[in-house]
Amino acid sequence: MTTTTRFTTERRPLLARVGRGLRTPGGAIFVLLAILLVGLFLYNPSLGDPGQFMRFLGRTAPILIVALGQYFVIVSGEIDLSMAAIIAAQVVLAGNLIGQDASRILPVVLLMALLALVVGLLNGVLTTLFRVPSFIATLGTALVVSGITFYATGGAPSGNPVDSFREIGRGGIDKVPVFGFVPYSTIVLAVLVVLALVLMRRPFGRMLLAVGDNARMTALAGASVWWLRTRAFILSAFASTIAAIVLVGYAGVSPVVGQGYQFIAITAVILGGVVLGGGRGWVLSAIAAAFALEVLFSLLDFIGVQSTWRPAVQGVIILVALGVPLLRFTRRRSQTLRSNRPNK
Amino acid sequence: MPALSIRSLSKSFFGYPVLSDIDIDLEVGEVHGLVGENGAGKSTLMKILAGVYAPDSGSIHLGETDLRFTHPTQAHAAGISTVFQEFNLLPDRSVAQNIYLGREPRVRGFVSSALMNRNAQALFDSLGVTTISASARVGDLSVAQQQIVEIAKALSYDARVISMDEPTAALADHEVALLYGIIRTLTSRGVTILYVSHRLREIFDLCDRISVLKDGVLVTTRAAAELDEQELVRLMVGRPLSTFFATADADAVVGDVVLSLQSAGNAWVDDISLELRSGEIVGMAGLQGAGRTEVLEGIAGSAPFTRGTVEVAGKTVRIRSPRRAIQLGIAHITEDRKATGLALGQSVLDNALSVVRATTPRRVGAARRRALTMLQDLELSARGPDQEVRYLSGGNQQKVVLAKWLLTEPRVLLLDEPTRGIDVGAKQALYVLMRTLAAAGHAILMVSSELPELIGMADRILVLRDGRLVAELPAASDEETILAAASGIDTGVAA
Amino acid sequence: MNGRTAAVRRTLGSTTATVYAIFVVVAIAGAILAATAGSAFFTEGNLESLLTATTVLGLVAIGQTLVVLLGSLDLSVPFVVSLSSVLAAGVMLGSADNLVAGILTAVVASTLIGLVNGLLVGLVKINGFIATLGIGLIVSGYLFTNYQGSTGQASPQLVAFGGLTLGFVPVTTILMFACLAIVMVLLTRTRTGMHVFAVGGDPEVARMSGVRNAVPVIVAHALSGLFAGLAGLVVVARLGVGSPQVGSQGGYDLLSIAAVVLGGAVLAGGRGSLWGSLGGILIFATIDSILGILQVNPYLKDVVRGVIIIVAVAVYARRSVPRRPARFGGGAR
Amino acid sequence: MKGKFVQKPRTKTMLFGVLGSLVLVLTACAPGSNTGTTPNTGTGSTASANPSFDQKTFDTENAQRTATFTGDPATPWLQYLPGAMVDASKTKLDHPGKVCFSNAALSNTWRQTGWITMQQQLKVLQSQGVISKLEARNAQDSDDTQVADIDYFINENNCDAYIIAPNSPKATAGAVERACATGKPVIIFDRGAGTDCETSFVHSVGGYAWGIDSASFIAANVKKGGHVVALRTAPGVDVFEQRWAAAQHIFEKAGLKVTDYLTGADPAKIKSTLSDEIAKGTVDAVWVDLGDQAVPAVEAFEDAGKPIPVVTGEDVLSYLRAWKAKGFKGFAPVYSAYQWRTALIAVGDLFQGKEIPKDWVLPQVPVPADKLDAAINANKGMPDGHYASFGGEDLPGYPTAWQKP
Repeated sequence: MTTTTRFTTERRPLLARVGRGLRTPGGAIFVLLAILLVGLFLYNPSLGDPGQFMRFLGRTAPILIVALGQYFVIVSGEIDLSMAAIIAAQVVLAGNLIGQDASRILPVVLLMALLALVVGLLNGVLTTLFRVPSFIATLGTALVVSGITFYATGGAPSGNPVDSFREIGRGGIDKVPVFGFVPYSTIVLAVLVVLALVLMRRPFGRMLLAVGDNARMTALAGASVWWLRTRAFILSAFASTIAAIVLVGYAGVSPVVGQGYQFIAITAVILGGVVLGGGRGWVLSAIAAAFALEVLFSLLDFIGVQSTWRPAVQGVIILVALGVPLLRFTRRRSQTLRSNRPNK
Repeated sequence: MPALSIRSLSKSFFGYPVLSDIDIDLEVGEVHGLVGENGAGKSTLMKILAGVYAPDSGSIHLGETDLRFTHPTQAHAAGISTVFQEFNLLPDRSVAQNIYLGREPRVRGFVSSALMNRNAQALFDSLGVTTISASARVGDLSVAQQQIVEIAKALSYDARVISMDEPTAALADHEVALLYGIIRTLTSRGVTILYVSHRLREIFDLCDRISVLKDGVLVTTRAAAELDEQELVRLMVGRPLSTFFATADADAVVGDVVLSLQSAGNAWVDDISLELRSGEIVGMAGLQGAGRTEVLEGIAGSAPFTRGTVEVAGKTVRIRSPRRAIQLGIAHITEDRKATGLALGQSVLDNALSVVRATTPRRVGAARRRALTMLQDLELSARGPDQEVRYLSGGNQQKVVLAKWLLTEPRVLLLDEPTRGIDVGAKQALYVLMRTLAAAGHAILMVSSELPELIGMADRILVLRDGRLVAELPAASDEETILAAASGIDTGVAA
Repeated sequence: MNGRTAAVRRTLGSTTATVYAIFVVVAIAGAILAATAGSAFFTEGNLESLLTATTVLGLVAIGQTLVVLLGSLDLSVPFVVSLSSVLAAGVMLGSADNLVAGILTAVVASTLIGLVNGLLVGLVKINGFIATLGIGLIVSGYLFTNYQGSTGQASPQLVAFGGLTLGFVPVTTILMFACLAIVMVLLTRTRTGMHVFAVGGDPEVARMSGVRNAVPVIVAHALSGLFAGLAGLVVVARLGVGSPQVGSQGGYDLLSIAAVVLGGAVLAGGRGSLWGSLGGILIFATIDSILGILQVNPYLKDVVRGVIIIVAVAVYARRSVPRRPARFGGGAR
Repeated sequence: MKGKFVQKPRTKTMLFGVLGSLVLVLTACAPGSNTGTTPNTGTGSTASANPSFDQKTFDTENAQRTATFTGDPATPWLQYLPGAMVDASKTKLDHPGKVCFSNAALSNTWRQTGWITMQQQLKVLQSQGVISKLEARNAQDSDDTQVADIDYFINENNCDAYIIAPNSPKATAGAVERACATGKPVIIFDRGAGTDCETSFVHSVGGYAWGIDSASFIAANVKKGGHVVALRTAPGVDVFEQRWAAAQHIFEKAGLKVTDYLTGADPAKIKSTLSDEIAKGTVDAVWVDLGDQAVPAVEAFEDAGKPIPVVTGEDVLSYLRAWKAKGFKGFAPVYSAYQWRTALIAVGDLFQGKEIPKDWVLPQVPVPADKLDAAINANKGMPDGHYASFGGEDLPGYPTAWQKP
């Protein structure tokens, strides 16, 4: 299809763009989210109270942050299966090294950052320079990291870090106008989302999309593809780490903390209209999708659906989110094929 | 009674006729040459025969039967096979497995590899080929051998008619001889060959009759004996060179050397020495696989030279990566827009800014502003800067590619088939633009398979053959001379 | 270069050969380490448990190999294993008469799930990773909702069968090898099997040659389900009961993929071998057994596994570098 | 132009037909489906609906809770209830014996504490020349692995005795019977083995007692009609099912309104679950079937700025310390961790020809408020994951062995 309208620099009216946006998967998710939220408020009016709602948002922060990290990797055309392992490792680090000594917070956090950097770098280099498929590379690093973590803790880590450190996951600012109570975790989330939005508008972000779309072209454009993707993995590792910090604050140390987060994150990112294989998708849609999932899950709890159905729901969502558009696509394609038949 | 007759066949894409009212008869057991310049419609005709495209009108008759294909397999079934330029082989599978893919011979319901290998071997024996083992892994074969496997595969469909598209493009001379042998064996068995090639010498070596296409129209079909090379070339070419091309204005100044290669080379080209001055447009001619693209890739650092020296603006440089080349002010507009030129899923603006973002992120702000005006100056027709480039026409996509490179303010522009797949209007615009760029002091090295284009645009024309520079011709040399030099036939004109 | 000599060179340096070389090295190292630990590695007892360990994962990996050869994945296997186990045990309820019914239920259900995977990947063209992840999650939801903890009771014959051994070789292992042989025949002696390689290698080439690409995709996924189901039956035979967690406990999804890749298969498809996958599993099983004998903390197993997978795949990746044919010498890049 | 095969809509509909029907078929009939109570469906769950509730066991354990045990209360790990004894004359060895230990897992703090105690006890028995070595295999919560481990021991055929801590009783029954068939002594501890071929079954009173202790405390401290939130770790694990079954029974008798959730012991899930409950209405008490779940529960109330109601836990220090620090109404039922050393002692006795109880029931003394300080002081310097009933005060490694993180 070719458009013949003359090129104009001014963009089309906001409303029109929003209208078109909402018809894309990445936009539709916001509609879905709105619907789910309405349902949530109906089943649990108490969440209508801003303070309560912010608390709710606050406790979903970790998974949203993880989804944010996964977004960078997926949009660059790769996948990161090491996030849960990193979360576990970081939670244990925080719990065991900080312990009850507040003075250790800074050094330990620095150490955690270092670990994130190393693992992210490793994932990236293995995938790009050593051409190990990211699925395998990150799976491998995940095995190594979690293996070491559980070895060090004998299998059942315990012992929470000092409360002052956990405040970031538990505490918040009270008596805020409009919101009432604002958990720190929501602030962390907000900051990260803004940073992500900025980053995706900066050259790095745009090139990341380009790499996911057409790596060869990006290389010929003078970008270093390996470093772009590696940075995506590093970002993902850092996201896991921040999620871990919030999580250890919110929930404390436990062997199962963060389990399965990466698959929820992947689900969310895909549900947010981000194409597996890269090059397509808006970071905010991914976040919205992650939040929509969390809302849906607690909605199911309120309705009284057995929590054991949760994975099934997740599965159906994945298949519908991917299946339906594809079905539409194949049908359209078959039509174009027919139009190419000899016309007589 | 002809083996295959094509009757008033027509096909057009997006309203542009590429074949109009073609009539060709292929006699049993003849080698029928099909020649013509790029865009003359050769490959479209082949794809129709192969069942890849369906014709808009006209018909194909195999003996009595009227053929109409909607899928390649039907063409095979009808006994028409095609050997395309790009191989349709699985490198990880054995030769026999490739040949019989989809038709593996079965004994009592089970595929018999033994039988398959035997058949394949028999096939090769019948072609007089001894160097290929049916059980060898295709990935381990040489290009020539793979080419032969392709032919064997085509033959294995009991093809009565086999059409070959530039089968020698990737072959060295001694390998070509092998191919000749095979073709003669085939014809001696009554197989008809439709042979497409730019290499006139091959055409004359092989073909009994020759059909000449020009701009989608059949010029003539004659016995090879009635023709000589000059005559054939004359038939192929001779398009009206009107004011279609933007000619250099008289006071255009050719400045000093910005790029020079001394006996540069790598795995694909060798001993390349050339000079490029600011303000001039240098054309590069050559046949398929002569190494034109490779020269550009060498300069642009995507397939770096491993020998010789490169100087940019008088300073010796080692260009090991595209990044380095770009920093040196070299822009490489690649041949395959979709694969290497654009990120189709990204917006016009994102594509236009991609190189600047990748190499000089600090300048993005300024570049964005310039990009918008530039895209307007290029008269891009698109909904706006946010539109995905996949929805633009070829010409407009090419404009985006140009914009993305011009935004880096390059000294040297390497253009690889810049007008491929874009409509006449866009071409015209592009020619004008190239002139203005040259006038503005850019140095342009342009590869094109469209000789009129080269002749019309270039201030001088370099000719490549088999990875080496074989001639440097002055502006406005005629197509005969160029073709002669490129295909290595001796017309006494070639340098 | 000449095709034949290249072929020879290739078999010598072939990935499968490498895999077994690694296996031998690991085994020898194991024997030595075990000896130093005052225990023996090549005892019938240890070999028996080593083979037992390879059986279940082996069955799963057979199916996984097929799917990976296509360039797809099957992440639903662990849940299919569990499902098959609970269905079988649930139907048998310890009675001899229900043996066949139980086996049939399990096998049919498992194959059906594999079939759905196949249809989603082959016809709807959903990415295999996503499709099987989705189906897997659905099945797991069904499992954890309807079953809590071990359930049902295997028929006595099945349990007896599970315990049978020829010398130190468990009959279930022999069954696994039988399946391996059958699939080997499928891959080398049937069109569908050969088309698995073709579609995995280059769908477009396959299509141009008249292959109906959906067929091998669907068949391979269905078989992957089937073999996961058989694995579930073996589990029931060993445990005597069905368990909704047994699959996820075994981590068969990632382990089988890891084994297949360690066996030299390329995730992109088209390249790989059953023998390679088997080698991969043997390597894992040997490592487990060694670390077990040495009483090393089991969590270190994962570390070793992770390192081995990464290193192996990195080495394989080095090997396969597609290059355009060079015309002139000295163009090494 | 890729002339793909045309997808007829028919194939699509067929496809989703298959999908749908499959789901239907599966959900319709679930052979051997053993769903007990349906979790988190509010009042929907009643004890009578709980298949794993067994009145007879309930009564026995209820009695055993308060029964008097044979032996010195100072060394509870040696105490037992009078009953059938095992003749040890056949099992007597004239040399130090090798013990093979198939361990279900070390994936929670209770098991880790017990495992340390066991290793310290081993040192003693080795120095006494009773046991030569202990070869242990960790099945990492996998039935299949544990069966393989047990079979490995049997195949290797160099064990003088087996200790088995089953992962899930039914699944390991077959393997345990094979172990019994070797004629060597087989000691089962912690969870049952779904068979009675073993030489002796070492365990503290049991899950029902645990549930009765904790639930009765809530019943006593929450007014009739009060709302109890019950946090369950995992379905199908007999220990937890028994605790829950008993508690559920008590709650029902006491006329309390119970909402139960499956949490997988994930603190994040626990906190969000409770936050929602708190948001929805009042929570008068929280009952947990595993100590680790208590602290996140308490935090949920703190974070919501609500007063902490009755929250039961277990004798894990993290809970005891939180209980003391925050001063809410708490109660710590105990599932004695020292049974890990008892299992080894049992083997030692058999090697020495000392008879042991066939069913070795160990005392199971909960920690009520008045014993809290004592329990905490007795375990100063121990990590949060440590259990007060570890029972290793007299062992050589005490206290350092239990203090490593």
